[in-house]
Amino acid sequence: MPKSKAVRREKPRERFSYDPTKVLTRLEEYGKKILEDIKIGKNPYFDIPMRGIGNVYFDEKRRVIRMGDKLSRRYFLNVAHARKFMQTLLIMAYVKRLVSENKHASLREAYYANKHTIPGTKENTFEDQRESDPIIEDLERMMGVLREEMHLTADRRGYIYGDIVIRDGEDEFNTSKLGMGGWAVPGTVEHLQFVEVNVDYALVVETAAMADRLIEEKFPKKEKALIIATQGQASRGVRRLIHRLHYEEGLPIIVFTDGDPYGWYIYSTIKQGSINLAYLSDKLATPEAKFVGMTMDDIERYGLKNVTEKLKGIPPNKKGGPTADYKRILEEMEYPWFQNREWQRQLKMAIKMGVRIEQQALANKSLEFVAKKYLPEKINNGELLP
Amino acid sequence: MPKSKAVRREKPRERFSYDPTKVLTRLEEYGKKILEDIKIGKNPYFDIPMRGIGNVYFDEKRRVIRMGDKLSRRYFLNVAHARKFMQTLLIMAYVKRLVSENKHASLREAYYANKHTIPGTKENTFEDQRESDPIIEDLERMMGVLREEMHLTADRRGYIYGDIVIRDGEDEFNTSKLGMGGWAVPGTVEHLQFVEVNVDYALVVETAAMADRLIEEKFPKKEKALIIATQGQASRGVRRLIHRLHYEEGLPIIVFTDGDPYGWYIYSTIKQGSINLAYLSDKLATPEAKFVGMTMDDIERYGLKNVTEKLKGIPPNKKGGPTADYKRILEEMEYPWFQNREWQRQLKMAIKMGVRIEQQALANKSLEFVAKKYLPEKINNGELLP
Amino acid sequence: MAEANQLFKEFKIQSVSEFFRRNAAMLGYTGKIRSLTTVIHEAVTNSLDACEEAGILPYVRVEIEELGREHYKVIIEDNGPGIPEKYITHVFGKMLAGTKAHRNIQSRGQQGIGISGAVMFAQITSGKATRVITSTGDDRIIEAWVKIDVDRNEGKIVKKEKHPNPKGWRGTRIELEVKNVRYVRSKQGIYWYLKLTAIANPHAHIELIEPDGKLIVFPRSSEDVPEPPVEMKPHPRGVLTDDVYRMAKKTRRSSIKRFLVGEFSRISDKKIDELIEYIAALRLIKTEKDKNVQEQLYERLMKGEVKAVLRSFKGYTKVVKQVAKLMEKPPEKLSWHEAEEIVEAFKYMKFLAPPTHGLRPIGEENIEKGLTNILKPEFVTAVTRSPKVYSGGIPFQVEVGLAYGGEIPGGFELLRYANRVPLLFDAGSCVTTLAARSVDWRRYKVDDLDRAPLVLMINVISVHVPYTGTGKQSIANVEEIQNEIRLAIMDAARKLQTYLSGKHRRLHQAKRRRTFEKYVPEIAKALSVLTGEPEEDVRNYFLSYIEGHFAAKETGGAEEVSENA
Amino acid sequence: MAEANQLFKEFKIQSVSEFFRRNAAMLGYTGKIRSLTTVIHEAVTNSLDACEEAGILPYVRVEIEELGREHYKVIIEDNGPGIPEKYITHVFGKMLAGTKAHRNIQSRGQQGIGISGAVMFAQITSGKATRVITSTGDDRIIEAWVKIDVDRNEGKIVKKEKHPNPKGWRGTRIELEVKNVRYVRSKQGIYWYLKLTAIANPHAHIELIEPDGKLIVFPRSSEDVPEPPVEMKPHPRGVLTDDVYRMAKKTRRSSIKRFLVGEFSRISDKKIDELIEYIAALRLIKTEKDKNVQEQLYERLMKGEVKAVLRSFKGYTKVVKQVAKLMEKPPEKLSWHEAEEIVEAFKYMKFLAPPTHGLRPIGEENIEKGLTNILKPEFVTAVTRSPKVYSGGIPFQVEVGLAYGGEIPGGFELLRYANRVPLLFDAGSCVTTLAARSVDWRRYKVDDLDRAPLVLMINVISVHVPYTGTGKQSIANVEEIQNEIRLAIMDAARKLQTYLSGKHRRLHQAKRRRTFEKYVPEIAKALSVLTGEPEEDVRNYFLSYIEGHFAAKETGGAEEVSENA
Repeated sequence: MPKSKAVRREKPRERFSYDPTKVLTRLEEYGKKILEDIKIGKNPYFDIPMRGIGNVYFDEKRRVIRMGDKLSRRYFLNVAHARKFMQTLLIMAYVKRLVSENKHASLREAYYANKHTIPGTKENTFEDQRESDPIIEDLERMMGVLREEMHLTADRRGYIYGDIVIRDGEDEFNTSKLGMGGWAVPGTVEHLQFVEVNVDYALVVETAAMADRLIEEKFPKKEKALIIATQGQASRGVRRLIHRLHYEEGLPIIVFTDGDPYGWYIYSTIKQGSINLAYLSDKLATPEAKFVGMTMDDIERYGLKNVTEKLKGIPPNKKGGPTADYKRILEEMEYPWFQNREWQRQLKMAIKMGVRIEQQALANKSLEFVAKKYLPEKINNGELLP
Repeated sequence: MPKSKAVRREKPRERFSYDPTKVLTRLEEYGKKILEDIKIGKNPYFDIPMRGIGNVYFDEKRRVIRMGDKLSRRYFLNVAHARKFMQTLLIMAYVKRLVSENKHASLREAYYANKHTIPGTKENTFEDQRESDPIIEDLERMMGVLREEMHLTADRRGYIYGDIVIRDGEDEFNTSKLGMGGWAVPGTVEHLQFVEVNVDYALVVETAAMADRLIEEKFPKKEKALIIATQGQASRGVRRLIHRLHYEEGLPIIVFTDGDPYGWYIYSTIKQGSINLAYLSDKLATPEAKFVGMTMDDIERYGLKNVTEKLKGIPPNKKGGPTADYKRILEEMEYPWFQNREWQRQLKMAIKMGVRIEQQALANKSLEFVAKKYLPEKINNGELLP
Repeated sequence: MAEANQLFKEFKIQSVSEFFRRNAAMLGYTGKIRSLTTVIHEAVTNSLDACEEAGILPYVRVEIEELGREHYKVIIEDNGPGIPEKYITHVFGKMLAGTKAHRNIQSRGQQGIGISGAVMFAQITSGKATRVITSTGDDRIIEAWVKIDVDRNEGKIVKKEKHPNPKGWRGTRIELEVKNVRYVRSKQGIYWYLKLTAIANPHAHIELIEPDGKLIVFPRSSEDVPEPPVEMKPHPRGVLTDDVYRMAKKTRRSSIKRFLVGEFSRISDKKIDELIEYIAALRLIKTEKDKNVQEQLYERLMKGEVKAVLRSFKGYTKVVKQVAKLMEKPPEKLSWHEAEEIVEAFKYMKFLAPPTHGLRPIGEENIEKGLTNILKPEFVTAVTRSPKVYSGGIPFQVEVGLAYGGEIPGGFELLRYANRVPLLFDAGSCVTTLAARSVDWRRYKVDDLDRAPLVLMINVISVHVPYTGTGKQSIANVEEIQNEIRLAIMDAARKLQTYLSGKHRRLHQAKRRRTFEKYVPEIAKALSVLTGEPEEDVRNYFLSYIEGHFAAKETGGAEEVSENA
Repeated sequence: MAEANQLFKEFKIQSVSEFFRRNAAMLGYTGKIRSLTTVIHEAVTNSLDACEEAGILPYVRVEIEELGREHYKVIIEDNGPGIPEKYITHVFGKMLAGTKAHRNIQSRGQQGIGISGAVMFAQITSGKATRVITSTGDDRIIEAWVKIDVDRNEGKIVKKEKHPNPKGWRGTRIELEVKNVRYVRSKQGIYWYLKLTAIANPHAHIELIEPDGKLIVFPRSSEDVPEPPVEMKPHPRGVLTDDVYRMAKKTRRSSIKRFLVGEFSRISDKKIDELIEYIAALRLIKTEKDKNVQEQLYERLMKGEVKAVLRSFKGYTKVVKQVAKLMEKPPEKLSWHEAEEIVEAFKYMKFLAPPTHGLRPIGEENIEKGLTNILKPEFVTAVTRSPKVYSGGIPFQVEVGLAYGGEIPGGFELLRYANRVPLLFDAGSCVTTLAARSVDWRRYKVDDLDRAPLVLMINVISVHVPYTGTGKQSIANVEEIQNEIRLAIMDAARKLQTYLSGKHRRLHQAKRRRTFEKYVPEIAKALSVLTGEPEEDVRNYFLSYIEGHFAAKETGGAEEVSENA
């Protein structure tokens, strides 16, 4: 089958540069400012961009979620702020050490490393990881750097399989030559280099079982595709990897999830970022990603009615509704990037039919069906949703 | 530091042989017996070993959980059995197709592939995956084969890193040459071959963050260890891999989990198998595995009191207790393989101190501490729990 | 400081009527709906009791006229024996006057307050006298307007007329005008009250005309007038010292012995001899100094070893003689202490269960008639248990009726009665509710009680129903009573179960067969894959096996053994 | 068929005492613990009332002796005015006799049943007469054993002795022997009851000797005997037709006008002129055929436009004259209908709020004394609201006391009173409970109400307390009353808040400073890492900044502005 334009590799648009000295310089600048304030008898503070829905907007032009300019000022001399002020400085000092020693730490390690009893009190610097995580998020927003750039790694999840050669430190390997297992994506991908890229596009797959199915059916080889298994919601590492593959290597990104509000949310996050991480859209989101399925149209087109499942919750027109799945779908209908005919139609259909359809339900036709018919047909005909 | 005897590689004890024709033959035998019964007017049935705690025992000699000999008879002509009888045959026929075509399917795919409306009714062959999963377990018990041997793959989770060379189909690769990411363990590991094994032992690590820490600290290279990250409870693939590495390659297995009832349960499952999967002990359990930490003694020895967390639930001597963590610890104290002085002491201490200690809490000392001091010291001195 | 004599200048005596005027709630006049129901209840109860005593098949007609906002005229007419002219003021105008309150008798009504309470309620809300029209069937009909002189607790006839009675009409019609009440068709209102009354009194024809003119008839379904309850002598285990003492003061018997034999049930001359021994033994035990020995003696006495206990004391015959002499005293000379001794001895002695001939259950047949007639169910059954005793000496009896399906809507309904009188309030704490809920209905094929089309009626009959409060709307959770109710319910439920099973058996057999047949195509396909045998053949093997099995069953009839592995 | 005359042969009249003997639960004799509390309550209430009326500082001593299993002797002695010999049988032996029941007066007790109920309860449980020793302070002490002749509702003195009274003792001591009761130190028992009574009556010295001989004293903390409540004339908005009608029959006034002016509060001669116009207007409005017009006229009347309404009818002056004439009739000629007209007109007219001089609150000072004295708290406050009116015409008044800390254990406690009498039962539905729970205590620095060492007392005072049931243990949720209670609680809680804030202010300032200081070492270390500046220096910068800030604050006093970003 001839390939459609949708899946042809494009020219690279950006080149990744990771400069640890930038982070170090910024940390020092903040420290010096605090010190100057206190010396002249001024109450020292940090200005931190506010988090949450109240401080994000959709950049129509670049089509990503962005952070607004609302600031919250965190003072030293304020009973409600003092503890957080101290915690912010503790984490900043810790990050400085990590980056200068070229070490990486998990969020939990960062918590434990900075937790200790404050001398002369029974109070700990951090009582709970729920105290340190938000401080790290604050620093990301405040300094405009990814936590990975501060050498704080997120939980890792996901793996890839396909004919690309990656350099990671001294190692070089082809991710299609690692057996069925594929290559596990680490928490931080900043340091990876793409040595060879012999695929036409990347297919991002929600479930490991479906990714394994495609590998077993030799789909990556036959279709010249890189399989990226997210294993649920895409981790930051995977999203950053997708972003880099798209912008640095020009790979078209095609997303393949379950046909349900959760699957569409996964797509939405890969494409546009999440509200929580709006400040990272520039580095984590890939607005040009496209969606291959599952769609509501697939149900009729491929005769899958038998293997749909009921949506959970109460529909909007019933008493007490909408709840659960129905509520999520209605929320998704409001997303700026779903403001187009195609998506509105899908989402409305889902509510009307009251069902969801899983990727693996395609196995009802036959095991090969997804790899031999469903995906090639839709992708090569460019039957993709925006 | 000189290595203790505990971690020296031993002679291989078994050689793995996977023979698909065995499964096919057994399936046919069952089918024929049913057919004979019905022809002579006898109510046909399956004899299925019963599941659950009532039908397992601890084999003191081989030190694994084993299935007892209680059978439940599933008839065709019994209103309570008929549907399950039909479902059992459906899955058997499906497995026959999978194995003969050398295809693999996930549990969910197996469910979808066999779900359809029974003609002339509104009833589906399977309404829910909760109906098909137990049938597959029944078949494992009945036929004495792993579900992986029936080409039904479990969810995959976990990755490995270390100087061993694996052959998976046509691919051959060294799992220490794949960058920081390591190699993702697939759902089925039956087909893997170990080409070269240049490590002294395998260190099974509960959290990905700790595995990544050890990789970053170059622990596998320095200590000649294979890191196996389970990412929580070990998946069947990982447990089968551990079993094979131990018995086929003679690798000592050392387990490193959080110091809490969940961590000890992970250890327990790797070592002895779980009650649910007692019938698979011979193939999944590794009774010779040892435990390095975290232990309750570590808290005092390494001055970690500050970074312990309270156990959840009500202690046994308080009103309403024991619940939650306390209850689990008391249950674990009853496990046959924990009937030794060392483990009883640890578990009693945990209840008395009322705290838990995480692997990552070691970061409170320094990031390097775990790799440079804690693990080498304990492992090379043979300070391991049985 | 004020002088005592001065303070007591204001000392006055209030009449009963005045007291109840101020405390109408004690009589059930509380809330606008309940007050109206209480008025009707008092009148209807009077009518039914009167008819029963006179052996008349009752015809009761209730009419509610709306005169204004929360202002009604209530008319109750019956075909009862009528009221003799000279008793009219007493019946309607004097509180605490009546024919039953002072007797040990099963009774529907309050104790002589009922209808005069209604008259008073009418009077204090509307200021109107109650109009009474009555005749005993002789040549005159009396028409009288009755008021209560609250200060004197006396009836007062405001106006009286006599009319000829050419057709020999007999009965009573009363008209009360009441204010501050409301007519609502709720479960605590009159419609519901009369419906429940009709169920429990299938021998009565009851009619209701609602304020909007709608006529509702609960027709008679039984032609038998129940026997009126009779007075029962108290049982020795059911009396307090005060009862014995007061009865002794009033009796006309010649001696304490004769008094006890004559005015209590289950006391014979022989029992008196036993009683003498027990009293003597108790007197002697009290002289024992060693507490442990004393305790043992009490225990032995409880076991009935009275003679052995007596013999363990020296000179016991003297004491026995003293007690025997006491029995010959005139009863009015009985002292409180002696009465106490008698009652204490009663506790140690064994008696036959109290007589129960005075209890008047509705009867299984009549309950079934009542339920069928009013509810039109598909299935009905009733259980009247034999009388039992609680608290040692108080007889009671339980009966239940159970109606299922037909015109009964879904949703379990419990109809509670005490002595045939519907209980409309305080259902939550009532022993009937507790008992009904404690039964595991699923065992009787009622899978979801709260949706089943099921009505359960429970009637608790006793001379002394143990109510939980002064409102007399809820029966206390006495263990013996709860047990009886449960047994009765379970008995009735078992009959329901049998009915439900029979109904579904045929349906069930066909469904069973279909259960097996529908899986055959699936099985055939799978077995064909597994064995290579043609699908069609496999299918036929299975179908003929099923055919053979069910054919054998039709003729053999037994359940297949093989299924129970 | 039985003849009516025959049936009525058994017709008898029951006495009030007989009625209550059978229905003792109506009087609070229900349950073994509660029955004993009721006995004490009746006696203590009598003592306190009598002392109050006589202006005596009460000394009340309660003694409980255990005579056997569930068998007690109860002794209540006071230093009250004593009871004149001739009233003894009435006070203790006749039910519904008393000095207050028939008057419109705030009263602690039941309506003349109280103490004779206790006597009867003793009699029917133990058979014993009640021993009364009393003297009015003259030269004789009367000792009398009183029983109730239940059949006649009369007191009977079984035995009487007269003793000389050389020391001029004055007071009353009564001894009752009761059975089937139990003494327990629970919240529904006597100890608790007397403790609550002592709190609400700081002018009384109350002692209790428990069965084990333990003496508990609740000493007097105020030397002022409260003024006895006085009778209040009823307010026009608080009466029913029946009240007006019956009062008119009894009055000695010469005309209806004089009767209304003389026997109701807030009715002046001028008000009668107004009343005449309203009655006339109402008569005329009733003649209007058009329902809509009629409705409008009623509305206008409600707005007070009586003259305009009258003028809208032709020949209205004739009607006014008729009504005016009616006012001149002798009151005994007042018909029910006319009484209805008067009461209806009352509803449209405006009156001053009812007089409240008859209400006798405990008073803020005395509540504080009572709480301090009995509970030994760290902080106490009280609020007595001014009297208000509910249901249009019934005056009531609310007061609350609040005690905090000190010897009060953790756990919120609500003490409920009606007319100073503790309410021990049915707390859940009581308006006081609802009001107390509806307050947002956290707003007053009481963060966890259920653990706070807090006692709240609420006393609701009224001639007519709206109880929820015949048990009189719970006050109905009347909106006006709930609002008053809430306002009172909030007022008291505000004072508590001020106290709690003051207490902590100094502590707070030091704690604040420490909050900042404790973080300085951590901050210094981190900033040193970030900037390279020596840790010691950084620490000093911060410490001197804090020093300067708090110094400025001490002198300046204002809150730092900079903190509120």
